[in-house]
Amino acid sequence: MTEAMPIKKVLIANRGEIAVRVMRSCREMGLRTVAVYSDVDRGALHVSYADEAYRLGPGPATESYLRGDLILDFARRSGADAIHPGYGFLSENAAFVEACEAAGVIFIGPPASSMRALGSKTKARQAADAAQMPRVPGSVTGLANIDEALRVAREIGYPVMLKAAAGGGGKGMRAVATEAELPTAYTAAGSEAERSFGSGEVYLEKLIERPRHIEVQVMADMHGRCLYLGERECSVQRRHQKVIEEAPSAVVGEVLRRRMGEAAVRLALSASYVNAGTVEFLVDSQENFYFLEMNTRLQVEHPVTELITGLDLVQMQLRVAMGEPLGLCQEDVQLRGHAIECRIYAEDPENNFMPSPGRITRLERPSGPGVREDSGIYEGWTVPLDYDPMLSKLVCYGATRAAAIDRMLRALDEYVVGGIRTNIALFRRILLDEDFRAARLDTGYLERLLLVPSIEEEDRVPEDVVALAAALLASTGRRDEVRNGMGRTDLPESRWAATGRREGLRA
Amino acid sequence: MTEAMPIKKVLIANRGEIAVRVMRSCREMGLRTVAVYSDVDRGALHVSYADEAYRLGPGPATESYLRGDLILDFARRSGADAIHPGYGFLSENAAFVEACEAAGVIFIGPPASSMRALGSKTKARQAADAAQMPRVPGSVTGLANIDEALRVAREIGYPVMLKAAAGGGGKGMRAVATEAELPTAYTAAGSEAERSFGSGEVYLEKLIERPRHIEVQVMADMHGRCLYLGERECSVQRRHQKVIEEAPSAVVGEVLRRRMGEAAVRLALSASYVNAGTVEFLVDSQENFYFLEMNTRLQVEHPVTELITGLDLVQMQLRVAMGEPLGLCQEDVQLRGHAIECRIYAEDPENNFMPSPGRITRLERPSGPGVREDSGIYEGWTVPLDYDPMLSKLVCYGATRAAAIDRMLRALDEYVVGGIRTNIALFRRILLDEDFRAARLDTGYLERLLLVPSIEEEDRVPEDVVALAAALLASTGRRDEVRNGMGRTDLPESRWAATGRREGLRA
Amino acid sequence: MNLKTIWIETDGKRRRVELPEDTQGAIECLVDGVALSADVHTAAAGEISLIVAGRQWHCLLDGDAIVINGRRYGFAVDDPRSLRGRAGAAGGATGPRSIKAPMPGRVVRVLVNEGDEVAEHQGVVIIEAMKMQNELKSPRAGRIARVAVAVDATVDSGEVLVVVE
Amino acid sequence: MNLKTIWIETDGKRRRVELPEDTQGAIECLVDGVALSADVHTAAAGEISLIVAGRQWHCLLDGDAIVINGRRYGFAVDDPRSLRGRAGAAGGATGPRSIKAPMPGRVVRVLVNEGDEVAEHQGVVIIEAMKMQNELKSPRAGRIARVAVAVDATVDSGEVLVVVE
Repeated sequence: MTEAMPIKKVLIANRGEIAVRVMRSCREMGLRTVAVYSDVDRGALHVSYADEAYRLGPGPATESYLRGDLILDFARRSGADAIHPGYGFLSENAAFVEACEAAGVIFIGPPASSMRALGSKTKARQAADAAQMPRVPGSVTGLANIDEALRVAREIGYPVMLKAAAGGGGKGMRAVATEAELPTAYTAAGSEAERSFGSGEVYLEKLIERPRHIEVQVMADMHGRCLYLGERECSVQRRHQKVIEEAPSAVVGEVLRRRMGEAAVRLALSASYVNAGTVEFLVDSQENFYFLEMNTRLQVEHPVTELITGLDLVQMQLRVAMGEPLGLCQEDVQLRGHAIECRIYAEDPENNFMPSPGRITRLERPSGPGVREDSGIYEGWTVPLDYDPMLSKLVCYGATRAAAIDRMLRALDEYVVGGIRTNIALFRRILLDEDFRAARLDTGYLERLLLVPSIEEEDRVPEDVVALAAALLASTGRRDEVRNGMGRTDLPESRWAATGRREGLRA
Repeated sequence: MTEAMPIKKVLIANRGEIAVRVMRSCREMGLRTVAVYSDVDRGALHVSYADEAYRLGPGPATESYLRGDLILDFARRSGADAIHPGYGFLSENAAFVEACEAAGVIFIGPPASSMRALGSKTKARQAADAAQMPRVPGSVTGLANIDEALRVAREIGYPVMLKAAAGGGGKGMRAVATEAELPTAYTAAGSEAERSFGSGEVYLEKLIERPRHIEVQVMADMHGRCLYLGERECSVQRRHQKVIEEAPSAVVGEVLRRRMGEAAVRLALSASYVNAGTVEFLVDSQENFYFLEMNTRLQVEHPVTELITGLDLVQMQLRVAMGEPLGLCQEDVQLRGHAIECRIYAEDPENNFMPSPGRITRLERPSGPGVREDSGIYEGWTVPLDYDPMLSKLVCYGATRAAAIDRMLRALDEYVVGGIRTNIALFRRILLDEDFRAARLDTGYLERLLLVPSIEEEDRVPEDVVALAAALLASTGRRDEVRNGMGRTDLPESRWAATGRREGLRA
Repeated sequence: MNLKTIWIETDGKRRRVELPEDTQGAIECLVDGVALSADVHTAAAGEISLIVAGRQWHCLLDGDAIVINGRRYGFAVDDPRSLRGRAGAAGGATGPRSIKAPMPGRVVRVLVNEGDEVAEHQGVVIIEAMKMQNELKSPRAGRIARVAVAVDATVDSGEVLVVVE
Repeated sequence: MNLKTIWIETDGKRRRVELPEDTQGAIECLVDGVALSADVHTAAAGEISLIVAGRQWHCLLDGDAIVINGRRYGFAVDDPRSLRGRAGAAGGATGPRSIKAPMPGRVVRVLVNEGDEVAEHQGVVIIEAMKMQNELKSPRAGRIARVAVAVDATVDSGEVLVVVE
């Protein structure tokens, strides 16, 4: 199966579902896989899926998955020709890319130069201007001081948005409605950015009201060809974190798709981009789109694009990294049907989204027609405290958006994760919501939905059946589970509503 | 979600993976589901997946899943508007269809008249002739006696094939190379047909050498529209049972696809066919195709068609049964990529395909990109003795045939069914075989492959690692499993090579 | 018929369920005194298929809840032995109160010292799990009687962090 | 170092494996006297991840085999207690021989009676499972000493059907 290929062994510098997903494509291509792991991940799925595995260090990412030096060392020791960074961790670290280049190891992603040109938000905005891309009016460079902030805000007009130049995930962001609020917000955003990213640089943008978040997947080879692979709608967000993604967007037609796609390709080519990347846009109700930022890596939500294009993006990444030209042209990229992804998190939506690490005592996974599960967990595994709470991604395909939604509801009903809490019930609520089903979405949609108390679903199981089932399971079930069940009632604090300050540090 | 629909509740008159698969589409469409079960299936997956469940009777199919009277009674009692028969059991029983019609219950399949016109092989051949379909030269009606057999065989020329008119699954079939062999073969085929199907009627066909088995999926609505949904190649067979199916066929181009598709549609329309059906052909090395028979039901292998068309055939069946017109026309049916299906059986290919019922002590299911599993099993379930040994269907999609094969190999590596034997290793062997990979297939391919001793695969685990792993698992593993492990060596007969006569009665 | 009685609390109600000794197959039972015929099949530990008058429910036990069709129904078994403990926990509105970890995590900061006076809702400890920080607050005004954890400690769900009195 | 010895038969060879008492984490062991450093993680009962010199194997126990990357590797633990029994089973080439069910199934037909003389490879019983019938044959010529089953009986794998002597 394996022809002579410049890559024979790939080290995956990541963990969880994305590490497993990358290894799957490697296996299918006949490539050997090397895992790295922290102490708390010795039992993780990505380790038992790999051909080789090396210990990095203790749990905290700074001592393990962010240790580029160790990772390169293991690449050399294991004879890996290439490193796939997944998303998060080192995936957008240009210094690590340069270290790979220096060590003669292929980094599966863009060259350091493209990453630097497009990775910083302010630099990317300059590149977007140069590529004649529409973008949200505002400052291109970081603001020197509050006076400049006031001047720029007056130029573009309120409401405005303050953003951290090095930021992501909603950190260092502040919406400002009037000039009076700007000084306080400027100071707060700067110090939050400083704390989170080590740089207090912030910039100002016009605030687009009720925007949709729509992004374009691009893939570029080393021979100057770059394709756009359709768009994804990621407007269902909570605290600036994507919760549900879908492809295509219900509001993007042929013309808008081509305009956005060609703009994204122009930007990538202007920075000699290679490999997979995503150009994010805000889209307003008049179908105006504004460049937001570029993610110079594979995205969490890439599977929805795979399902509607029929392509394997990780396999394309690997082939591009081997120097192969893209085997298709823009006209070959045909979208079919609709795909939706739900990010399954270990968190409790009924209890203020409290994280819920711990042992998975039971796992029933959905399957059957049109269902894809990209998972990083197994029954019996203990989800560690140390990382992002994403357990898996559930992705459904249907001929139409409605069919994909109804299939996802069916798959969610099949999905049981016992022992810890998950956000599965939240998805059911969203997918049954009239506005979601009508695709009346914007980035504030989910936060508004969460303000409304959840209405009891109709088809509840009759109370006497619940009581009977509980009695049967309590009398025949596992003793330890039953004891936990009773134990919970001894802990009034277990329902304690955390009103505490929460910092959304997720990647 | 549910608009006013003439079907609100569906009884699924089947078991195993197909019952679950049908229920999944019902759930997605907001339809309630009713299961029926035999005593040995009380714990089966199709029961725990249903909204309602009714006991039919003891294990043997004649006392349970073939009891059309009881099934109709439960349809009435539960208020089910419709019955989905799956495949096998009552799915091609015209008398049952008539009983449904008389009881005012919708049968999700063709009307009894179409079933009668196309269900018998000899009648279907007459219909094929009327629809000007190419078919294998031979007798259209049953042979009256050996003299007629000798005369017909002389007309069409040896080699010829004797076949049971009411048959299927290779029963009552005999290849005859010379006139001298015909009398004995005629008697043998007739009595085997009599025993198996209650009718000794046989007919004669020209034997096509090294044919491919290629079939066309059709779907017809009640308003006179009938579509062909591409073809499936099912040449990988053992004892006339399909083992691997794929879509599209590697040897079918645009022109041949249209010719076969249009012929299949002509046949269906000539018998006022409604709902899903499959027209089977033999295809020779010169791209001549010959009508074989029509299956008037959903096929086991329908998922490969779903993956390359993006359609849900069960949902289409349900909508057609509700009287809806097909929502698409022939030009809307676009094939993309390649799909392969492996039928996972509880049987031991290393021990002459001995059936292997019993308790599934461990189940690890493949997932991730491009993998679909339609399963009827779960960990802890005891596979009963009474039915077909099919456990599940593993279906993989890839942009190309090679990608689909390599993905299937990856998925098979992920698939672990413990406690019973399965044919998973056989698939690995086929998918790695050079002839299979080059699509050099005919219906005798697999039997020839099985005559060649299996060659040891390269990437065996080092012996010292196997010994160490075995020692670790034996010293830390479950005591009962370890005891089974040791116990096996006390049974020299457990490796006993069954040379006994085997009768392939599978549906 | 020899029935055993189990008290189940669910959805705010206390239900009396009477079951036969053998709960497999076709059984006759009572729920709040009303007779119910059911067919029970145990698929695995903590997993049953329950058929009542034709309706089928696949029920999974998960801690303090059962899961049916993906929905969780919380319940508690009313065990006479646990009544004392529960009364004790509920009754202490004015006595010493423990602030417990609502999730497993690491202690990032301890904001109070033993002997400190705290106001109601004043933050006392910050714990972190899965890249999210949560500030735990005092349920009442009072004096910190005990600080049970130090920075960087790993705590389990339910573990006492601070006691306020 | 206090090692326990386990004899493993695999692929026709008998290997001596010496393991420490605690087999979790980094361990030092001996296979046929050769030292091996391994890192062992037990994911669940009968399921380990084994790392030896960087190579990782996910190993599942399944009856008389371990499954690694989807391949089965048969093995037997050489238990001194079982030696007698195994020698007895292997030695009886000329003594009475039991014909056992090679799979669970139902007896469809019994082709011999007690006292019948049978030839080698003569059919004695037909059992059926999963719609497949299998005719079981006598391993040697001789006389039927016992017919242990009747038509319609359900038999387990390994159950004695007929004894020929």
